[in-house]
Amino acid sequence: MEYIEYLLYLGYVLLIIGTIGAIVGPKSNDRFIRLLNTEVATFGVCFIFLAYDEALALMTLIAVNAILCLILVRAIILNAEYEEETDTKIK
Amino acid sequence: MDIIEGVIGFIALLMVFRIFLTRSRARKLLYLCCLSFCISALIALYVKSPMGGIVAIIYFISSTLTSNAIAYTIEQVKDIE
Amino acid sequence: MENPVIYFYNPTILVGFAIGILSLFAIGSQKDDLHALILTDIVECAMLVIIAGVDTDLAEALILPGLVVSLAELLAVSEILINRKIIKSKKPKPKVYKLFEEFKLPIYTGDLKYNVHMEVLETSPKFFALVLIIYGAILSGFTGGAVIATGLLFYALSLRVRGLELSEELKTLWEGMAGLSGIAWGLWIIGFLEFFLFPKKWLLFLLMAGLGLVLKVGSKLGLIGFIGEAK
Amino acid sequence: MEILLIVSGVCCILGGLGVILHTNPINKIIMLGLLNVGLIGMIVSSYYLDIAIISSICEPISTIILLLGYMKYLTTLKKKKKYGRDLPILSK
Repeated sequence: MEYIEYLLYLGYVLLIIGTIGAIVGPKSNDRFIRLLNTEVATFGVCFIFLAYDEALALMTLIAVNAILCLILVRAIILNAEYEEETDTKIK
Repeated sequence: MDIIEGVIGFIALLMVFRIFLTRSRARKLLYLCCLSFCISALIALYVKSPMGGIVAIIYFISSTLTSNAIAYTIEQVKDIE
Repeated sequence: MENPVIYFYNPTILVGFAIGILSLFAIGSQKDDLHALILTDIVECAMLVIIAGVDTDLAEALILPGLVVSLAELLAVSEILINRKIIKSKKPKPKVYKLFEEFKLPIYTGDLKYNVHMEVLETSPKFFALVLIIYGAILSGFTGGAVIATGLLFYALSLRVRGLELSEELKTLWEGMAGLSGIAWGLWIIGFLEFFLFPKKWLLFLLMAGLGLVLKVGSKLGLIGFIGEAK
Repeated sequence: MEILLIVSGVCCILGGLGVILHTNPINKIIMLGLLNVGLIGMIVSSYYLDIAIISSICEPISTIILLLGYMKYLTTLKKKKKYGRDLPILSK
């Protein structure tokens, strides 16, 4: 198998595994676990950029991904901290 | 030269399967450490120029930091779970 | 004759469409807001894959601003969701907001077992921030801006996690960068315009546009919360 | 085929499966580290050395952010559960 085809099929496999895992993965009702599952799809995008020779886009994607983690984790923590009051109000 | 790469590659493959199969969290961390040492050696052997040495050094340092952070969390969280 | 679907479309574009349609269905059947926000991340992946499947130089030029714009969009939507949650709850809204206050280690309340800080956060952040800022200044444009922002945010996060105050110099530096943003925007537009008017001096104007983009993107990440830590 | 290619390919596939199949978040983060090892190996084997430097510096940053977030999330949930069990008794 050629080197480029190897990279491309690896990227397809990771993208499809990540998407299916994020939608109907085991215990994906928890928000943190769903966030971790979506990371796999991002790695698939990295491989496809590598196969199409887009070096600058790959570098930007890796740097942006760390900041994206920060934003989503912050949203999850704050949401968990303020959530309980609304639940008791509904009951 | 080829023998060295072969031996290191065999150890790396063994470590990958053991990470996937063991249940204990501490052992997984240990094998991950060993795997990153192997990969760092393979990088330095694969790229035959001084730049390859620099990449191997940076990768070695940052992989040590990752495993340090994971070890701290495992010990702190053990009680709560 | 092969299959006409594969004849017209690249397999990359087919995979991108499949992922996009699946995740849009999942968003449609989701009731919680934050789950929908996390699943939006996958739609963004599908968009990037479809653009990359075109495989020209134009594709790379389209991906770079797409990444930064999607980052800003997720930031804005998450801020709106958090604020709505705070207004709904009975807890009083905190008067003074500190940057990254919610990441402080919970050893002060006695929840954790040992009374020790994470050791990596004491030694490494200065080294990382220095390397990332110098490297990002060498690569200019969108890429350098994202790399610089990663280093600055990690340094601020590590200070706040250990319970220290952000030093006045760092705050002043950051505020100055945010103030320079308008000038940088002007620099970029002038550089881009003169690039077509006077093609002889292309190197000078190219450097001007690159410098403007570095400052612009690097300071845009100050949007997380109130950067000035309002009194 | 080169040895680095084979090792990093196996790392990627097993890491991707492992992230989905494990249910404890710390195990998931360790598996994410395994996936990242594979990515760096692939980047080096196609000779993009500058991207390899950026990638290996940004990896511990995202791992540290995820670990801190998990610790805070766990303690918040535990506090909420303790508080939530008291409430129905009071309402009775």
